[in-house]
Amino acid sequence: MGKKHETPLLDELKKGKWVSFVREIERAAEKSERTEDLLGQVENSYRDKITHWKHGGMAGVRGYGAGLVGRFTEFPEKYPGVKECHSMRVNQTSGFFYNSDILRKIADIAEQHAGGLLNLHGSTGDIQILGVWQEEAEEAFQKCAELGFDLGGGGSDLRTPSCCVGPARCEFANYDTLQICYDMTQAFQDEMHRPSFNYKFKLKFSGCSNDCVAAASRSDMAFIGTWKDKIKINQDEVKNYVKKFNVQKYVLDKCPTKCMLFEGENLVIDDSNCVKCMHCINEMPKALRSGDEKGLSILLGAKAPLVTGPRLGMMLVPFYDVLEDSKNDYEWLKGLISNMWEFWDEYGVSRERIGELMQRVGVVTFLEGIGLEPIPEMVNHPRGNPFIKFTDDED
Amino acid sequence: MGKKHETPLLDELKKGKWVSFVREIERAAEKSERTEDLLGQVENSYRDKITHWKHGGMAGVRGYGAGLVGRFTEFPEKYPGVKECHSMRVNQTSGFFYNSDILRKIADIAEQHAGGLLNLHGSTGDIQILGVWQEEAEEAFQKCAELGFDLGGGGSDLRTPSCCVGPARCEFANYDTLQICYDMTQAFQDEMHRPSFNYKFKLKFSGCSNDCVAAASRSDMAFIGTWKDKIKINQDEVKNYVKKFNVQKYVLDKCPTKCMLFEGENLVIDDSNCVKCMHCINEMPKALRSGDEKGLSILLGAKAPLVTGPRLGMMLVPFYDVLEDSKNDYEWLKGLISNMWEFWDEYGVSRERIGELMQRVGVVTFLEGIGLEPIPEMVNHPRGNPFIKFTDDED
Amino acid sequence: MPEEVKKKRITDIGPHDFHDYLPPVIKKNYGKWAYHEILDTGSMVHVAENGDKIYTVRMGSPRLVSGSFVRDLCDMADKYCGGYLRFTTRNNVEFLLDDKNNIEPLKKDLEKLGYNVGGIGNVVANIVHTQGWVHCHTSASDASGVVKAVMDELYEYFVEDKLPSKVRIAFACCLNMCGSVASSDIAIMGMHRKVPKIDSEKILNLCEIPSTIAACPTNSIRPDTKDGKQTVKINDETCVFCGSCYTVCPAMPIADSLNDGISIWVGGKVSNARIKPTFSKLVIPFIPNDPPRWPKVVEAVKTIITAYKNGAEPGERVVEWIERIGWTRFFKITGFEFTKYHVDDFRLAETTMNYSSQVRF
Amino acid sequence: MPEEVKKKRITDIGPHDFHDYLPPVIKKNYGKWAYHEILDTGSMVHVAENGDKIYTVRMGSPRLVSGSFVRDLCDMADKYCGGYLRFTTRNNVEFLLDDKNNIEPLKKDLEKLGYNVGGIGNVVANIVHTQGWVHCHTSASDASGVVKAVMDELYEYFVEDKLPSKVRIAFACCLNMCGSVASSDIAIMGMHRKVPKIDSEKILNLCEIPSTIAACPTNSIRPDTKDGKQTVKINDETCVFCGSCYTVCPAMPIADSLNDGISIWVGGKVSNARIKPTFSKLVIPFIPNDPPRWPKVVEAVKTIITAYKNGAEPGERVVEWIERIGWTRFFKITGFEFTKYHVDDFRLAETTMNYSSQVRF
Ligand code: SRM
Ligand code: SRM
Ligand code: SRM
Ligand code: SRM
Ligand code: SF4
Ligand code: SF4
Ligand code: SF4
Ligand code: SF4
Ligand code: SF4
Ligand code: SF4
Ligand code: SF4
Ligand code: SF4
Repeated sequence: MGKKHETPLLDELKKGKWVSFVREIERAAEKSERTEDLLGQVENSYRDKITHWKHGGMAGVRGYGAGLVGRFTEFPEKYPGVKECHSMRVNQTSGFFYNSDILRKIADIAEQHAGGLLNLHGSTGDIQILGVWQEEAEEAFQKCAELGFDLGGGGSDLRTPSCCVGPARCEFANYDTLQICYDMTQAFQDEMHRPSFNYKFKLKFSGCSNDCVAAASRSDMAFIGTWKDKIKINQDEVKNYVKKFNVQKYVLDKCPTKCMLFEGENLVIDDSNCVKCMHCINEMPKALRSGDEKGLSILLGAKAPLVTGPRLGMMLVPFYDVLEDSKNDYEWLKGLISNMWEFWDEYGVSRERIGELMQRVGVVTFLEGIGLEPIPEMVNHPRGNPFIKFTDDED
Repeated sequence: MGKKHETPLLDELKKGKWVSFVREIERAAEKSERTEDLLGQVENSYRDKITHWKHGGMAGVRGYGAGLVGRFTEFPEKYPGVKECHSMRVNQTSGFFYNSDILRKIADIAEQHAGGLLNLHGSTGDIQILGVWQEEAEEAFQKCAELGFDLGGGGSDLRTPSCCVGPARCEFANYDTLQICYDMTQAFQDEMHRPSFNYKFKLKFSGCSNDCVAAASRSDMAFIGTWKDKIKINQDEVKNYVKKFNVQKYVLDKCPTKCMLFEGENLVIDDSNCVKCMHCINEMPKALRSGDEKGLSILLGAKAPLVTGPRLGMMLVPFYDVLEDSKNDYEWLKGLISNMWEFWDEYGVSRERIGELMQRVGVVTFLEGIGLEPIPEMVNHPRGNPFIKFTDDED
Repeated sequence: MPEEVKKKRITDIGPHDFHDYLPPVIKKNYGKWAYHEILDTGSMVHVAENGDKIYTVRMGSPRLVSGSFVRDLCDMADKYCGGYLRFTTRNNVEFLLDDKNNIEPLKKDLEKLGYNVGGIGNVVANIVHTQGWVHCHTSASDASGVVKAVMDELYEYFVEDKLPSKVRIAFACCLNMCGSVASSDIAIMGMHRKVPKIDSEKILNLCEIPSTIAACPTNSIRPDTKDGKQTVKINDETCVFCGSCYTVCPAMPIADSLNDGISIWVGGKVSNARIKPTFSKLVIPFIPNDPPRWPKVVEAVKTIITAYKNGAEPGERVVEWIERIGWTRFFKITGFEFTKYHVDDFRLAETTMNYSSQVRF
Repeated sequence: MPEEVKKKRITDIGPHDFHDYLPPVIKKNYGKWAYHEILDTGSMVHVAENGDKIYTVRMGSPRLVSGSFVRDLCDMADKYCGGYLRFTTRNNVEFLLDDKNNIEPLKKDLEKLGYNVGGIGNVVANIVHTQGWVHCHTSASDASGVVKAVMDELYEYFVEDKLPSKVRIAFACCLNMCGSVASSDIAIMGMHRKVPKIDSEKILNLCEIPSTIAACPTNSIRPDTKDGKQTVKINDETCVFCGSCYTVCPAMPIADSLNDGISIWVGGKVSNARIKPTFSKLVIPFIPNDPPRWPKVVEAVKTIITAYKNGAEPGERVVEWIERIGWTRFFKITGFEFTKYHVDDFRLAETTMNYSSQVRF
């Protein structure tokens, strides 16, 4: 079977040991003819060292303002198969768990109604089906929906929430990341499908401060599991680790607050000074476990650089008892989120992420706006400059 | 001898173990009558909880724009002795060394031509003689001058340079702080006495990074002694210290780069990773000494909070071989200083300290302006945001 | 009636409930895992409080995959683990086995099919990345191609555990940073270097001028008129080529064949283990695009990995190593040049300077 | 001729050459000191490479001193050390002895005269301070009085070595911070809390309006006219009472008997030993002026010193202790209230937040 387009440059990327995306595009093209033109267009970019996609153009399904990213080639004549080449964002399962049955069905849809290509997964977390044409978008969507999969977020809306593997397969999880991710996604379907925010808003859930879903570096609201009480110590297992490696050097000396010490052979932790960094637990999972009073911290405002510079998540709520709140259908959390969205709606400007708003109006004003008190956990240190705005309530 | 003014509040401050400034004002008043009114005015402030000095008013000596700080009372009728109450700033000796002979003569001047009160020393370093009247300023000045003491800086000029005790009485000194402080003061007499800068400019000299004259927290240009080569180790003395205290815990573990270790009983330092913080030398002065290749670092831009916030000194020149340069009458250093003053003169605005100018125009522009290259020593870390201003010379 | 119900459009149902796809042993021990052990770079075991075990076999993925790829996975999963599998947050595939004896056969089968087993432990993890020339209009470089070239070179570090700690590499084809590279051990990022062109013919149709102006981080855009029509102008002196204006306004294209390329960043970290999360820092401001295999980018990444491997102590992430030896030495060791571009000049620039006399010589 | 020469005005001669005042043993061993030993809080010895020794006896000073005080020092210096003495950078007096046997007699004589011997080692050093109501028009509080009250209370810490490390306290009577309090272990600072009054009658005479406007860190000052005359107005909502406008414009007085007072700051550091220099941080935003002895200020400082003494490890400066235990605990231990004022809202505020999940419970 002859190739539609010669791709000498891309062919170079079939060499080497790492599995090749070029090979994948080719395999997709075997099933979905239009993707031959994708190969051609990408080869063209490789030659010209420039993208050949046009900016903008609409794509979508009825009643939804999100879920499809429109994409059109600059060269519709040359590459008619990608005249339209939209991506459909299909909301993944919590923790990315699947079975072969469902995955094959999704592959079917990708091959039958799109370019046979997928991103598993998009950077936000969605299953992305690439190469969708507008005319078949609705059908592809409904086929996904029949499998129980709705579309994900896009545009100025709540983006598809995502979480780490958590309690499903990780002993470190301090709360049920998968469940709350699912529950919140369900609770905010309207906010996901019908963009009406100033800009995007992302939620991610990590079961502990290892933050395996990188929540605090890329979601407006990051949920990081933690505990309030003492680390549980199995002294026998500590002794086993001591036989295996230099626990003093690699664990105790690296504790950020140096709150651990050996009393004889026994490990002692000053838990009041532990910052729940996970390091000791990571190094000695058999010997140490987080406490019983589990919950999560909420960090606010992480985002990419544009416009005012990159941000990491800032400590907003040191301890949220998610288990308790889930019994009331997350009343407290939903209240907090809706306070934030209202404040953002009222005071934010277009294309201003919530972290940027907080920065612009000032943390204290923001806290007042959403109904939280300033507490020392929020700061690295109190102010170092003397420009204090005393208010009259102080007299 | 009855008191001119009752001072029940100030009298409270004669109680207690710490030597009392109220007693000092009283003793001054015994010699210089006018100072009785100072007591009265200060008591008045203690009653009213507010200062009673007027803002501004001129005082000075012929041909000098600096050296006297004018001060007038709000209540000249009530306190005629402090109708005028100027401070004369007399340039201290390097390292604040005196003998009884000269100090008595300075006390004479203070008693005969002022309020008999002194600050030993002002925060910048000057001997301050308080309570001078304009009419006697010239005579007081010339009497100081006859003793070999000129006036110090004030206003928008080079302020009186100052230094730590350095090689005179400290084993840690890496260069001659007293000599260069003296030499620079002499070199810039005109810049000190005749204000023509945008704002004040301060020079301070510390012999090592302990920074005992707090140069890097309060002088536009801070000179901090350092060395380039290896710390000298006396292993016998190390062993003596090991007998006295936990050297591992209190020295090695506190080294900021953890670049020291014991090989057997011998202390080994990875000097390439030593940041010359002085900690280990401070703790074991008998065992450790800085290297032979001595010099100093220059830090730029420290200042008080107004207007754009407080600043600490920023690393500008990691190593300056002051001994070598002093042989050429400090040609290099004077060049650097004059480049800075020219740049400041051209691009700075009134009441803008040089650190604020650097911040406003950007460090790279500032460095180009004064003829230095950007180097990694200047930064805590390279930029973390992607907003790079590529220039055409890059093509 | 049933006819109608069947035809009813399904909306707002959210994602499929994950419970349906949990393997039985996970369902049973959900939230009751006691500890894990890494067996090798391709497999690990999690042990439940009751002694139950789940074995994970991890396999690399290019993320941009065909339906056939998916079917390969499914076949393997059916053969070895009751059809259960998951993807990781870094786009790897994880097969979830309850029988230890299936680990080696599965690995062999995967390798036979040309897949890469590895990625667990002190390895270079799969490179998180973005669309590039395959799908995005903003890209300053391709994504998948660069990632492929780099991973070919670093292959040994995916399959063997021989680094001091985890190394997370991420790629983003423009400053929007969809690959969330901002906090990676090594970040590779597409860079534009030319001021956007302004298509004054189309701008009024395609763009909202006030929001275009607001999009600029350096306030470089001003309203203008050309031939009597409203348009904008850009201050060349202050534009930092970020492409933010283009993102909101298609009439301001910024991509440029000759001037686009790649920058390299180092020392970011997401986890809170030991030290706090931190951004990656610039180390190479620009490498011209050199498809298909970007040799200089590959070389730069390799240089960093090698220096890190030789210099870091066990357990030190890249940033911990660099902070211990200092940035001056990092530049010395790697041979990368420190330039004016490395000195921050954006909004919070002054907080990045060295306010101390602490330096290494 | 000789008559004329004698009368010639002396200018631009700089300070007296310090060499003239160095004791002989210092002259001889200048730059050749080998090490020092602290003998007690009042004395130390420096030993030269050749074995020569210089003994230092340190004595506290209120800094604002009379001629008689100076003569007392001179008498002591004549009696015990050939007339040689110096002052320290923190305004203490140091007698420079070559005979060890003179140490104790000198100390006794000083104490007999009512002076305080101490200040060396792990002590509260002399408080660096400023003019206050004794000389400055800007002051929000007195300086010497507060310092006296605090030092009376902390006296034991000046004469006995019983702290984990040095504690440097500084006082400034306004935000100009002449006492360079910005980086002190404990900083005490006068604060205004009312918007300056504008004397529109005098402003044109006394002030330059543009530079007055430029002086404001928060851009709160705008040009205005009143009764046809040029003046300024202040935005009450944004003014932070810094007094910068008053410094350049006498027609904008800010001092206020009822509303001025004192703030307390903690954890600054100047030396580069171990950790880098750092600013002091706010702990008590405001304590009303309460002369003559400012009991609440004294109590606050004492509370900090006591908490530090009990909590810090040997060798830890205040900031090192607080960073080890965390600010949350610092507030808990001292009982000081954390308020909205503690959260930075100035120019670089956002860099002071906690961007991590690391917290203590
Ligand atoms: C598809 C995806 C990249 C991928 O290859 O996976 C993607 C693709 C695009 N992103 Fe993104 N972003 C994707 C995840 C991210 C992430 C990562 C994340 O969500 O965890 C980020 C960084 C985190 C953040 O939100 O700050 C991200 C930050 C951006 C930004 C910068 C936002 C900012 O506030 O700075 C833009 C620009 C914009 O929104 O205008 C952007 C815009 C875009 C656009 C829509 C291009 C544009 O200029 O309008 C891209 C469409 C490309 C295409 O044609 O396929 N994308 N984008 C990811 C979404 C897939 C999914 O739903 O799973
Ligand atoms: C006398 C002295 C305080 C003392 O009690 O020792 C002093 C007194 C004044 N300072 Fe100061 N400063 C004195 C050392 C300092 C220092 C410390 C230093 O030099 O090491 C600083 C902080 C370091 C710095 O320069 O940033 C300092 C930062 C200021 C500032 C703020 C400058 C800034 O850039 O933020 C001002 C305001 C101004 O210049 O307009 C100021 C202004 C003033 C004025 C002139 C008041 C004014 O608003 O114009 C004060 C006169 C008081 C008086 O009537 O006696 N003074 N001033 C110190 C000079 C004595 C001497 O020559 O030895
Ligand atoms: C599978 C996955 C979660 C998921 O939901 O998919 C996962 C799983 C585990 N992580 Fe993770 N991490 C996963 C992404 C991450 C990320 C996010 C990322 O890379 O984008 C991070 C933050 C990275 C960072 O800090 O920049 C992350 C930081 C950690 C850490 C902290 C390491 C450190 O010292 O900084 C640990 C602890 C450790 O390894 O000792 C950890 C530990 C673990 C453990 C050992 C937890 C456990 O007991 O099961 C798991 C196996 C580790 C391994 O791969 O060596 N995981 N882990 C993700 C696998 C990604 C991959 O395919 O490579
Ligand atoms: C006399 C004096 C220099 C002068 O020219 O006058 C001086 C003299 C010495 N200093 Fe200092 N320092 C002097 C002000 C300072 C200052 C400046 C200040 O306080 O304003 C600092 C910076 C303070 C800060 O970091 O905030 C200072 C930070 C140090 C340090 C670093 C301590 C640390 O661990 O952070 C040392 C090292 C040590 O003590 O081990 C030191 C060590 C020393 C030694 C041991 C040096 C030596 O070998 O001679 C001297 C006796 C120490 C003592 O008093 O215990 N000196 N020293 C100053 C005495 C001030 C006073 O009367 O109390
Ligand atoms: S974030 Fe914590 S709980 Fe979640 S997978 Fe990673 S280590 Fe496990
Ligand atoms: S979790 Fe982190 S802070 Fe807490 S004891 Fe362990 S290493 Fe220390
Ligand atoms: S700064 Fe260094 S050299 Fe100067 S007195 Fe202090 S310790 Fe000695
Ligand atoms: S001077 Fe400081 S950095 Fe250098 S070895 Fe000593 S303690 Fe370490
Ligand atoms: S990083 Fe930029 S170029 Fe790449 S997919 Fe995202 S928006 Fe497009
Ligand atoms: S590329 Fe960026 S900096 Fe340049 S004009 Fe556009 S938005 Fe502004
Ligand atoms: S700190 Fe303020 S009030 Fe005190 S002397 Fe300096 S300028 Fe005057
Ligand atoms: S007191 Fe300070 S903030 Fe208020 S108007 Fe004056 S300069 Fe501005």
